[in-house]
Amino acid sequence: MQLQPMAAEKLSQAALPADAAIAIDDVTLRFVTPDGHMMTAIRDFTMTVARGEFACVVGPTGCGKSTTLNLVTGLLRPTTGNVRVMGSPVTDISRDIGFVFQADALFPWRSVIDNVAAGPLYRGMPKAQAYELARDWIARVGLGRFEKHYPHQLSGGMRKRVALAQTFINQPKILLMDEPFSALDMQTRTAMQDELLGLWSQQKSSVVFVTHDLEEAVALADKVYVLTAGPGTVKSVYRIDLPRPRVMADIRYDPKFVEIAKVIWNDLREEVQLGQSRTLQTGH
Amino acid sequence: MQLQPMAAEKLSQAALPADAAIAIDDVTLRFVTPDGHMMTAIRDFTMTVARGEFACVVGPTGCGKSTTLNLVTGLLRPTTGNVRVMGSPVTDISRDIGFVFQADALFPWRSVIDNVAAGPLYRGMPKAQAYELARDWIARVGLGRFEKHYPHQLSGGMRKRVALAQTFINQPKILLMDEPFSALDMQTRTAMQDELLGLWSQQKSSVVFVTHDLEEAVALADKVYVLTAGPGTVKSVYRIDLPRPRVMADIRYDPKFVEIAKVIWNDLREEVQLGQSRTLQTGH
Amino acid sequence: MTAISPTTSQAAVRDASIAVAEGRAKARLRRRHALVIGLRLAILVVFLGLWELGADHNIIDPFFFASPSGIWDQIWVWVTEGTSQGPLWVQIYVTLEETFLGFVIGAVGGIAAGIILGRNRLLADVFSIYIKIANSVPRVVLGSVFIIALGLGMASKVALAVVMVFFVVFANAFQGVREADRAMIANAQILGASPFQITRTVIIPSAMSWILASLHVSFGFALVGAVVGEFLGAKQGMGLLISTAQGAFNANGVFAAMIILAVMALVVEFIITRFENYVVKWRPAPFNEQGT
Amino acid sequence: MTAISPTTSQAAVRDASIAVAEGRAKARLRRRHALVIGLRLAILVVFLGLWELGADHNIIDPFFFASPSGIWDQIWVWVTEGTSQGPLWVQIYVTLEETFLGFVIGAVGGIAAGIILGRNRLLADVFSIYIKIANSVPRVVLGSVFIIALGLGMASKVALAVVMVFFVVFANAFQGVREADRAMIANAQILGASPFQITRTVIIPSAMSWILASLHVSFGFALVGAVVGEFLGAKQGMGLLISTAQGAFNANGVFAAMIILAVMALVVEFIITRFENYVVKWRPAPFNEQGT
Amino acid sequence: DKITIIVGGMEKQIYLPAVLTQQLGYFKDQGLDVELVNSRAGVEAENELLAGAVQGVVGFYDHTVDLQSKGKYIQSIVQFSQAPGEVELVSAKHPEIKSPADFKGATLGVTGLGSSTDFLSQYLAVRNGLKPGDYTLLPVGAGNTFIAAVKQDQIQAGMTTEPTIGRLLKTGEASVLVDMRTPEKTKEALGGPYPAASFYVQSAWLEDHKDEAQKLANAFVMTMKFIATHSAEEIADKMPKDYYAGNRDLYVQGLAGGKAMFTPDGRMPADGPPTVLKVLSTFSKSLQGKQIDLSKTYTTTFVDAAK
Ligand SMILES: Nc1ncnc2c1ncn2[C@@H]1O[C@H](COP(=O)(O)OP(=O)(O)OP(=O)(O)O)[C@@H](O)[C@H]1O
Ligand SMILES: Nc1ncnc2c1ncn2[C@@H]1O[C@H](COP(=O)(O)OP(=O)(O)OP(=O)(O)O)[C@@H](O)[C@H]1O
Ligand SMILES: [Mg+2]
Ligand SMILES: [Mg+2]
Repeated sequence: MQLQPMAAEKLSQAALPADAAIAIDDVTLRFVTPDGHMMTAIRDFTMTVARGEFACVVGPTGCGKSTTLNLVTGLLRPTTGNVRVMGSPVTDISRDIGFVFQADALFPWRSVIDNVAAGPLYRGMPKAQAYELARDWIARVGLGRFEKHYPHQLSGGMRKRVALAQTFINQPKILLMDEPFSALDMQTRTAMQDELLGLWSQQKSSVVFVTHDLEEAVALADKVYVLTAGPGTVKSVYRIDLPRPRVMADIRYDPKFVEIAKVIWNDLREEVQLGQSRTLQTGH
Repeated sequence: MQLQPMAAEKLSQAALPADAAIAIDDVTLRFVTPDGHMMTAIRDFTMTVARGEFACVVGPTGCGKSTTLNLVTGLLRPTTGNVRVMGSPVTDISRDIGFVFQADALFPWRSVIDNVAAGPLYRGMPKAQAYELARDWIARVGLGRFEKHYPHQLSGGMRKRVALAQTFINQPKILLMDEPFSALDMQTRTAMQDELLGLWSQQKSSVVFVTHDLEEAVALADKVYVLTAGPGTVKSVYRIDLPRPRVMADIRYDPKFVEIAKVIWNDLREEVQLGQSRTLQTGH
Repeated sequence: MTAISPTTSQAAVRDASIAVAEGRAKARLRRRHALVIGLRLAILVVFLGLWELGADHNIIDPFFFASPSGIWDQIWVWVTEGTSQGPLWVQIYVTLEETFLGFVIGAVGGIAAGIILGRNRLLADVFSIYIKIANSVPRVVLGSVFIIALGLGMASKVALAVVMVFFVVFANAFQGVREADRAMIANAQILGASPFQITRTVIIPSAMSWILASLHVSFGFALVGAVVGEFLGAKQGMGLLISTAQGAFNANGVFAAMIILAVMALVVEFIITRFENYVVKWRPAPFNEQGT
Repeated sequence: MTAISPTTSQAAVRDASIAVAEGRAKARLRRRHALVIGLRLAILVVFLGLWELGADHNIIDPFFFASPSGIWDQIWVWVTEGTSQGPLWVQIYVTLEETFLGFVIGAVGGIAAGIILGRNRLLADVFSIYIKIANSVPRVVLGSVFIIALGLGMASKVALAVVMVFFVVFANAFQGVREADRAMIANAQILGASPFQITRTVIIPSAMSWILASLHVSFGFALVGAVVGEFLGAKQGMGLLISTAQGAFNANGVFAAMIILAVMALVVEFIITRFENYVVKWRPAPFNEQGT
Repeated sequence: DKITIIVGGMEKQIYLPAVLTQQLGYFKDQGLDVELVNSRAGVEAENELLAGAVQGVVGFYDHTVDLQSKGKYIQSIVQFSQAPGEVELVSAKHPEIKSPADFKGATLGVTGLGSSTDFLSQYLAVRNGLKPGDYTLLPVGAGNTFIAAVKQDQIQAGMTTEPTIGRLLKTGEASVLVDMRTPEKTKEALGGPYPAASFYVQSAWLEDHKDEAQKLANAFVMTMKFIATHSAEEIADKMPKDYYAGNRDLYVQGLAGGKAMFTPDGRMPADGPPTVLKVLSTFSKSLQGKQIDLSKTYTTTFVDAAK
């Protein structure tokens, strides 16, 4: 284990602890490509998220970040290797999980409030209570005036906020988020980040957060995973030792933050350049 | 006209020049909300983009940025006011326009190369030539290995890059882009920005570029429009006088850039906070 | 105060011009509605006119193909004097009752079967072949089998209407379920929905436009089923009316009965369309028809 | 060299375990296929067995409902000795020809009408009411009208098959066009597509699963139309075979002919499914069935 | 309680006594609650009768013979007509056909294969020296489709009933070749009377319902007497208007021409059944090699007892 004298501690992947919230153990996943060949999306992938830990995943586009999240939910099954959630193998979709999809997955025939109330209603909460809770969350994401709107009547950023409220309202033990804030302006994004950190610390949930914004990753995470260009595997893991609670509006000006970000950035850039040169070689 | 002693010159909206590439003149657009009322999406909106000009639009989420682009394409019609493109009123969808949609609009039944070649083929280019061109553009966006893949077999960022290639290949005179790079990692994004600037300067096209990333806006634009929180209208317009050609990787460290960004940022922050407090008031 | 006055007047101008624009949009809508009605009537009048003329000049033999005036006379007689089987409305009622029962049973069965097989791959693989076999059985032959099995009463006509409706609705419900967006299903699953909840809140709404499309066409089919059933054997109903008229070389009677059937179908169609508009009110309008 | 060796062996281990996993997946697929075939056969055997038993013990009166063994004997006689109207294959050929022509004409017409009306709101508003009226006309009555207008030859049977197919295909094609994603249409427009190109490259592909769903059910309907037409008057064909068998109280003959029709339908169904798989190969598999 | 009777086409003149009885109120007079159901396909009617869903059928007598060959016993208890009421028409386009002997090479229209018209047509041909195979049979149904087939020259001659006959004669598109609407002419054509329209019931039912059968017979016999003693005009007046909505004159004319086929008292002519058996057994495959007991196909007991 290579210890580094600063906040960004590069970790080697140790043996998997048995009580991890999420444990992806040496997973390989292959897809069938259109010409009938197999394409490896992720390879020899190992990742652990302890209970209550906040992990961010960064990596070049198409490296397998969304695929990794889908493995945790059980929407995809590994070709080889194991995925365990809360200690037991993933067989079906767990009710403990919350997942903010990268693409839009709202129900277009339900208004904003019906979309947000869906989770509690599915889980058997009485109607009045569910709607009250939903109204509360809608206000928290700043859409109070749009309760009755249908998704197609909202802007891209507003839809994303509905999706966030829809997931947060369930207060999931495990929270998976796939670039949740990329469609938001800086101010709204900061507010949502604070909301997320609040939920996380209060719920003691385990979070896997995929983002392209390295600063966001460093600002939020306990641990940052840097993936290699596809087929994705873990290149390095950094432990972020910035003190908590963190205030999103200020943390960027913390010199320690800047230093950490720079280290990871260099690591990541190397990888992205590698990925690009590779596609350029094979691009005709 | 309030002239400022630095690169970010705040412009007042002058009379519309007759030869502007895009001229939105005092437009108001209202939608019917689910409860049957009318909702004003944008109000008294005036905007001009000269030929060969690069305009960026920033503003809080849901303020009407996408709506504005839709007005220019003719997909939406103003309730009152006029929209002129290349001097003539918008009646139908113009062939001179290229539009990168905020949401996914690829053809799912076409492979990457068929998607990218669609534009030239629609415009009557011979098949062989169109496919050669398409292959070229696919390589430029770094997807050489994925020519035969269908959209659902790509990651979110890869799909966005296909959409970029699909639009760029037509070399449109007027280029409208709605948060085109928000799903891309920093490195790919920089490469795409360079690609865009190259296309723009070589084609002398006029660009309207919507983004949440103020730094991106300042780095790219001749002119930055800051919109007010919905109902959207133009709050202020800044002329960015940074020298061209600009190199995306370096421009952020230019002290002039930092100064401009700060000025606009303060202007924008005010607006976003206003928008947030307003939704919080009306949120129950 | 002077600083505010220009803004106020500007806002007033804007509001006025919005009002004008909206008024114009409404007028356009009204004009379009009038145009549609006008065109429909024009087509009807031209069609009937040509028919009548053709019949008058024996280009279209009214003995075989009736004539609009003759049909109108026949309907008038039926309305005022009743038919040989009793009052006209009783015939309509009988047929409508059979049709309606058949339609409801067939549609509910088709939707249920479509959803169950659409949600369960194994069941689909095993049973769809038998559904296809059943669909290739000629309905007229089925009619005789039903009459033997169920008698000449209402049951056999209802059964015939059911088998006309079932397959169309089934095919669409099945495919509609299959087409449901996988991301949306995954989202519901993760939000905690049980398979039944997914079916109710994701699958059925997304298959709804498929199901509705099939309902539109299948009410007509149910009507056909009931009439064919009455044709094969009945004591009342529109089918018997047609059969009698055919036997008596009364082409006007045959066509008059068909027109009554068409009106029945249109009324129900109108109700289905109402229901549809209610159910899919969440749907985005196409671009260019949005805003005002 | 020693530095490389562990990596190589690790990769080899991975590749081996992938091969094992893929082999297991293939075996699973094979087992599933066998299960489906087995279940289908089981159902068939149980069904026929119960039928035969019921017939033997006169619970199901074979005079009305035939019996599997009797049906089999009848088919055997037809195959070996021919039918009273000539060799069996001629009857099959005649009916198949009528069905096929009717199916193609009806489907093409339905798709064309669906696309044209689906793309043009005014035409849709004006004409859809007339299509609905036409759909409520009982097909059996239409059958005699066709015989009068087109004669007793093939044309009237084809026409009857056409009207059975047209409405189902039309309804689905129309709705399929309406459901096409508006963002995708807008994108094509902006990329420079003419209205015709949009129809060809956006509308038709997105309506394809709608159209295919209707084709599945409507081939059976075309068959029904052709048979009913032959029922009303013909020199040859499966419908005449049924009608003759019915007239002679030969229940075995009626059911035997229906089974031959079912086999015809299944063969064509198989071809349509092949075509479908080819056309929609771009479609994502549902989650959980992806990867290997 | 209720008695349901299927009529193989209520508007057909050959089955006219059924509806006429209802119209005259004779069923009610007998204290019967009778319900008439229309079914144009004869097979449907027989199947219903055999399945026990209805008590009686008004249809052609020859079905009783045919069904006996299949082990099903039904009996005619009132005989409506002693002639088939069928006419072999010849198309005006084919004046060369002057008798059934000229059918060689022609296509003959029949209502359906295996129907009475099928057997009668073939019998006419064979009686005139032709062999099966010299001519072709084409099932064209009755009514409009028959007329269309004549017009389109798809059949050169064909057998049908009123009102199709009247219609074709009136337009001059066909003329009568063999008339089987009166007992005399039928005898001439077939060599004996041919009992056709009749009221029949299942033999098993008859065993247990002698009383109802008698009442039904009473009603029908009264109707037969009414027909015999009234003019075509007067009979037509009693019928529902829809039955002649096409053309009343034609209806009356047809009735006047065909009234003679009805029996005056509902009794089976003694030499009728053998003629039927002769015709059927020549052509019907199902009858070949079967022993038919004609006495089980009809009974005159009830007619005899009718007051
Ligand atoms: N259904 C599929 N069939 C074939 N290949 C697939 C499929 N789904 C994903 N892939 C491939 O798997 C790889 C990883 O995709 P994934 O969506 O996980 O990337 P990502 O890291 O989330 O990228 P982004 O940041 O752009 O969202 C990509 O190369 C993609 O082409
Ligand atoms: N079809 C519609 N019906 C009603 N309201 C609509 C409709 N489309 C958009 N709106 C409203 O118009 C406003 C502007 O939407 P728009 O999509 O232009 O926002 P935006 O600036 O692009 O936001 P974002 O940055 O989140 O993409 C929003 O308040 C939205 O609710
Ligand atoms: Mg992704
Ligand atoms: Mg937008």
